[in-house]
Amino acid sequence: MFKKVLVANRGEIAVRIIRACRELGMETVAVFSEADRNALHVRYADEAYLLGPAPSRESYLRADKIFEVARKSGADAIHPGYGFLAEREDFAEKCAEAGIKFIGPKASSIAAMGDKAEARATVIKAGVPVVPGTEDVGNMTNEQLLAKAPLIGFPLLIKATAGGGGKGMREVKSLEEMPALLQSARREAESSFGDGNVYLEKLVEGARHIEFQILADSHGNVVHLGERECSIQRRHQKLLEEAPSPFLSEELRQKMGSVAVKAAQAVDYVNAGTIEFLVDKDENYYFLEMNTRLQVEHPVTEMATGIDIVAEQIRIARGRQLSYAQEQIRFNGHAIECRVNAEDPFNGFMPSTGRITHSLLPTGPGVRVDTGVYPGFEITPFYDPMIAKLIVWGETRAQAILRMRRALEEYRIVGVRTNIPFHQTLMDSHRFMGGQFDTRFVEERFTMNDSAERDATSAEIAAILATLVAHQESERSAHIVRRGERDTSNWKWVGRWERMHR
Amino acid sequence: MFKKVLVANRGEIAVRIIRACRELGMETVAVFSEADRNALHVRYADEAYLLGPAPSRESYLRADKIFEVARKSGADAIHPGYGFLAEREDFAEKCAEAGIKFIGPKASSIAAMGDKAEARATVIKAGVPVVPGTEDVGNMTNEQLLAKAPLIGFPLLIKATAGGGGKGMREVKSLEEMPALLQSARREAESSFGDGNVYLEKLVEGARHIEFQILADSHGNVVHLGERECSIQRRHQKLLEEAPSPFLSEELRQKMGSVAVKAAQAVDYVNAGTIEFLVDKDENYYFLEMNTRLQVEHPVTEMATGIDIVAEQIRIARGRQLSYAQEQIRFNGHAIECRVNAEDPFNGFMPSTGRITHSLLPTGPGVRVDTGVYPGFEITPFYDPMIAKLIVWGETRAQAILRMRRALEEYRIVGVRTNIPFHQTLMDSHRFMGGQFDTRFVEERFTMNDSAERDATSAEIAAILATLVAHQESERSAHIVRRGERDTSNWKWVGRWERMHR
Amino acid sequence: MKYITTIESQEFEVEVIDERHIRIGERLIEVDFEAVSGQPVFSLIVDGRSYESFVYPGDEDWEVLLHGRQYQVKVEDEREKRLRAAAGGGVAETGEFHLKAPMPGLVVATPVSEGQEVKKGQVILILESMKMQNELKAPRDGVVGRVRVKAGESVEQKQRLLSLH
Amino acid sequence: MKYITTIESQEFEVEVIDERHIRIGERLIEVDFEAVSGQPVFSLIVDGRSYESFVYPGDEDWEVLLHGRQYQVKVEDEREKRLRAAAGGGVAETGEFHLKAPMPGLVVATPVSEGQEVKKGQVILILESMKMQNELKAPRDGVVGRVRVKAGESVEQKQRLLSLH
Repeated sequence: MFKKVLVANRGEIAVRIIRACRELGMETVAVFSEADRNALHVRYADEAYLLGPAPSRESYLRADKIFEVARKSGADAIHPGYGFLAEREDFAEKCAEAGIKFIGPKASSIAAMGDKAEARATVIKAGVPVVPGTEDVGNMTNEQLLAKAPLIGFPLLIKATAGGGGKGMREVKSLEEMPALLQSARREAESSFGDGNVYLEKLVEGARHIEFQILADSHGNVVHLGERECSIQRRHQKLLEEAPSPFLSEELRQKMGSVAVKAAQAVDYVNAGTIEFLVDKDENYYFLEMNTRLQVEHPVTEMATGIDIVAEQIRIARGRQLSYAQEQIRFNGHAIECRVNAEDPFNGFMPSTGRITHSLLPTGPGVRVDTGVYPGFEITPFYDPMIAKLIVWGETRAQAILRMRRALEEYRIVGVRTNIPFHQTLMDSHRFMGGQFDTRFVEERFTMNDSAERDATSAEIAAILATLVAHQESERSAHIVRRGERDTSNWKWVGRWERMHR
Repeated sequence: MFKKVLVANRGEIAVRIIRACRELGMETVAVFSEADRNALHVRYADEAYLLGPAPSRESYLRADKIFEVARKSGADAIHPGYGFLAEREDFAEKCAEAGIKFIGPKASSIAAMGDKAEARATVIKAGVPVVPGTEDVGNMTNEQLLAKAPLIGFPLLIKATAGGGGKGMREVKSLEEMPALLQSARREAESSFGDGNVYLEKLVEGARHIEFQILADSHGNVVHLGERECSIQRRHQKLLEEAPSPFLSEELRQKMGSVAVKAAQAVDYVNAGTIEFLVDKDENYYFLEMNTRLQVEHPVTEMATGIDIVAEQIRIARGRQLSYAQEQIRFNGHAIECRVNAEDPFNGFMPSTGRITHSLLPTGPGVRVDTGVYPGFEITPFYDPMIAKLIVWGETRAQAILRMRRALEEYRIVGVRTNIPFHQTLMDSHRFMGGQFDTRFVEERFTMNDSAERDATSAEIAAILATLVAHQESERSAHIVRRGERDTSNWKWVGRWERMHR
Repeated sequence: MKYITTIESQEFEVEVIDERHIRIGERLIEVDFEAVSGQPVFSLIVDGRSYESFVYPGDEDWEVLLHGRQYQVKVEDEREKRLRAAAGGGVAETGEFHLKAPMPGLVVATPVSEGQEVKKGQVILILESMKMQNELKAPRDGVVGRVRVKAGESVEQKQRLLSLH
Repeated sequence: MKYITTIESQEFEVEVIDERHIRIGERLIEVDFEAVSGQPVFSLIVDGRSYESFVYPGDEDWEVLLHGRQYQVKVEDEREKRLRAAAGGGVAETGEFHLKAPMPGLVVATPVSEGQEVKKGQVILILESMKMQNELKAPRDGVVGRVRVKAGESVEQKQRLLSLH
C-alpha cells in the first residue's frame, strides 16, 4: 500500500492531484522543468526535483529521469495526470517492473485503447458501434492512408493514433489537400505524444461530442458517473464542458452508460477512464475512443455527482473496492466548466505569453477554480495554453449559466490575454442557452464582437475610458519632462532610484 | 415585485449579496464610504454611490443617506447584510414607509428579538428554556444592574441589548470589577450599534454555542436547516464554525430544531434568522438570542444542505413560498468555516492594517472563499478585521479537517498579518479533532506556538531561511553602495528612473 | 483638453475639464475614475453606474475590453486630428507590411518565398507555440519581400519574420 | 560569509558559500532558494524537500512563519557576534520603553498617569481599531513617564503614546 505519490505532470492538474493526495494524508513529490521552478505544483508538494530544460521532451517526457526521482525520493506510486506520459503503455509497464504503483489502468488496457485503431477493433467485437474509418490497421504509411481515404469518403478526419485533446487532428475535405495535412498532423502528434502515427475516421456531421466517465476497481466492479457534453470545441480542442448534456434523454443516458461500461470491460479496465462518443441528431451514437486517464474536464462530473474522482483513482490504485455502486450514484444539478486559455479571442485565438501581473479569482457559492498560475508567474510558450478551469454548479442549467456569467465577469487576469471574453460571448448566445449546438458550432455559427449586439451606452463608456486613460498618459509624460527640466541637481533622482531598489 | 436591490453593507457580505442578486437576474446598487471607493462590492455592483467619510457613523450607519441613494437609483429593495443597520427596527420600518422592500424580517420581529430582554421574555412564554438573567427589564441603569447582579450570581455576562457578534459583551467575575466593565461594554455597544443599552446573563460554564438556521416565508411556513457549532471563540468572537456539530445526537438535533422553529413562530418571523443556544455538557440547552438577519457563518449551512440562503432570502422577500419543506432538507457531509481576520495571532491577536500586496487563494474541490479584499486593497482601521471566510466541505468531519489544513497551508495573504496560523494550529489540535471543546477552549486550553510541538528539522529550515534572507539583504545594500561608487556619471540613473515612470 | 475619440465610424467629442468632470458633446458629466491596483484595469463610476474595464495601448489605437466586448478606440487631440486631416486622411494601404512574431515560438514552415504573390488571408508562416500550430496570414494582397527566418528556427516575440509589399 | 543564527537558545552556524550552497555546522547543503513574486514569501528546496515561508524583518530579529508556526530568528555575522560578546551580552532590561501605536486608531482611555508605578501585563492604554477595543499592556514593571495622548485622540500607526522607565 503506497504512501508517497510522485506526480509526473505540471500545471493545474499537478496541483489538483497534489491536493487530493494531501487530503488523503499521502506525501507528494513534484517534478519540474527549468521553466517551472516557481510553479504552484512545486510550491505545494512536499518534495520537488528538477527534471531538465523547459521543452517537454527534455523534461516532462523523460521517463528515465522520472524513475530516477522516484528512486531518490522513495515514491512508491506515480500519478501521470493527463498528456505527457499518461497514455504510454511502456511507462505503465516500467512502473510495474520498478515496483511502483501506476495510478491508472494496466499497461495492457492502455495498449488496447491507446492505439486508437486497435481500440476500435476491440469495441466492435464487444458490439459497440463505431464511426467508419481505418479500424483494422495501425501504423499505415501515407501511401496506404491516401489509398484508403476515398473508400471512407470525404470529409474525413486524420487523428493521432496515440492522441487525445485534438492534437495531431486534421480535417480533410479532399484528396488533393490530404498529403500536406498528413504531414502536419504527424508533426504535431510526434511533438505532443512522441508518436507520429495517425489513422482516418469519417467525419460525422452535425454531431455532438458526449463522453461517459467510468470508474473501475481491481475487484471487477465498473460504474459510470454519467455523461459530459463536450461539443463546444474549436479546432477539435474542447473549450467548454457541461454535465449533464442538455441533449440526452434519460433513456439514451442509461443506454449509452451501459455501453460505456461494456467498452471498459472489453479491455478489462481498472481505474478512471472516459468513453467518448459522437451522437448525431437522430440519437445514433458511435464510439470514438477511450481515454485511459483522468480528463481535463473531470470536475464537471465531480460537481454533478459529489464524487472526488482523483481520490477514487488513488483508492482504486490502493486496491480498495469502489465507494459507490451504480445505483448509489446520484446526479444533482448542473455543472459547467470553461477552459481559460492564454489566447486572444479577438486576434484569431493567438496564444499569449508573458508574466501575470495581477489576478482576481471569482469565488463564492458554487464556484470552483482549478489553476496552476498566480500573480508573478510567467506563462511560457513551452506548454499548453490552458491556465485555469472555471467550474460552476447550479441547481438547473439556467442557474449554472447565470452563475458562470457572473464568475466570468469577475475573473481578472492581467499580463496575458485570455479567452474569457469568448466564454462571455458564448454565455450570451441564444443558441448556447437553448442547447442548440454541435461540434461545429463555434467555428461555423459563432462570432466574437458582433457589433450589432453592442449598445450605444457601452460604446460611449468605452470612449470615455479610452480618453481618460490617454489623457492620464499624456499628462504623466508631460509631467516627467517638466520634472526633468526643473531639477538642477539630478542627484535627487539617484537617491530615489536607490531607495526603490533597497 | 422588486428588481433592483440596494446592498446597505460593505466587505465580503456585500459581495456575497451582490452575487446572489446577479445570479437571480436582479440589478444591484452598492453604497460606499470614502475608504471603500476601490472595494470589491463597488467594483462588482451595477451602480455605486458614495455615502460619506470612512467612520461607519458617517457612512454605513447613515440611514438617511441610504434612503437618498435608494430614491436616486430607483432601488426597490434593500438588503442590510449583517451588522450596521441589519437589526435596527426603525430602519426596517422606514423602508416599509418608503415603499422599499426590506430583505429581512418585519420591524416588529426585529423589535421583539432585537431587544434581547424582550426576546427572552417572549420565548419564555412560548415554553423555550433560557439562561437566567435580567429577562424582564430593558434599559436598566448601572445602579439597577449592579443591584440585580448578585441575585443572578457570578460569573455573569454583560451583553449589549442591541448586540450580536460578541460586541459590547463583557465577562464579570465579581461585583467590584463590574462598574468599569459596564462602562466599557456600553461604550463598545454604542459605537457598534448606536445603542449603549446592556443586560445581564448568567455565565453557563463548560457550554457549547450551537445555533439553528431558520427560514420562514410570508405564507406561514417555517423550516430549520440544522445547526451550526460555533464554540470556537475568543473574547466572545466566533472564529470557526462547523455544520453539523460533532456534539449533537440526532435526537437532540430534532428536539432543538423544533424548539428553534417554535421560537421563530413566537415572533411571527419571516425571512432568514438564527436561534442561538447554549448547550451544557449534560445536553441541557438554553435559548440565548435570535439574530434576525443573515449570519456571517451562513455558508457552512449552505455547504451542508446545498441551499443558497441568500437566494432564499430574496425569494422570500418577493413573496414566494419556501423552496423546501422540512422533510426535503437533506444534510450531506461536513462543512467548516475559518474566519480569516487581519490580526496577528503571535502578538495578542492585535489588529493589523495595511495594503495587501499579494494574495493566493486556496481553490480546488470542496473549497469556497468569500472575501471582499484583493491585492492592492488597503485594510483600514475603520471596520471589522474579518477580511475573508474560508469554507470547506468534506464527506466526513475528518475529511473536512484534512481539506481545511491543506487550504490553510495554501492561502497566502501578504501585506497584513492574519490569523491563518491560529487556524492551522487549531486544525492540528487533538482536542479540536476529537470534538472536545467548549466556548472557553481557545482562551483556556489552547496556545499558539507551543515550542514542544516544533520539530528539529523545521527549526533548522527556519534558521536557513532567515540566514539566506538576511544574507541577500546585506549583499543588496552592499551592492547599492558599490554601484554608487563606481558610477562616474549619474545621468544613467535618471534615465532609468524616468523609464520606470513612463 | 479636448479630444476626438473614434470607435469604428462613430466620433465622440470628449473634453477633460478636471479630474472629476468631462464634457461629452454638450453634456457635462461627473466621472469617478480609478486605476485598480496599479494595473491596466480601470474602475469608472458615471451617474452612479459602476463600470470596470481593461484598457490596453494597441499599435495605434486603445483596446478597451468592457463586459466581454472589445472596442478599438482612437483618441486624438484636436491638433493631431487637424494634422491627420491635412495629410489627406487614412493610412496608406500600400506601404510595406512587416510580419512580426506575435509570441515566442518555433518556426514550423514558411510556405511562401521571396517574390511570390499572395492573397489576403493566405497562410504565410506557421509558428508553433504552446504546442499549437499557429497559422499567420497575410493581412492584404501583396508580394512577399525578404523572408528572414526558416523552418526549425526559434524566434523571439516581435521578431521580424518576413515582409510584404 | 559566516553567520551565527539563533532560535530561542539554539545556535546554528551557517556559512553561505555561493548562491546554491551553504554549510550548516559540518554539513555542506545544496539549496534552491527563490523569492516568490517579489514578495517576502520564499520558496526553498533542500535535499528535494520543498518549503515555503514568510520571512519578515522584526525589530531586531527575523520572523519566520513556516507551516503555521512562527520562529524568532536572530542572524548575526561573526563580527557582530564578537562585538555583542565584548559588550557583555544581553540588551539592558532597564532602558526606557516607548509604547507605540501598533496600528492607527482612536485612544479610548489612558488608565495610567505620569509617575504611576505599573506591573508587567498591566493595561496602560486602550486603543480602538477595527471596532475592537485593544488593551495595550506594560511589557515589564516600571514607572510611567510622559503620557503623550489622551482619550478621544486619533493616532497614526507607530505614533509614540507613552513611555515607561
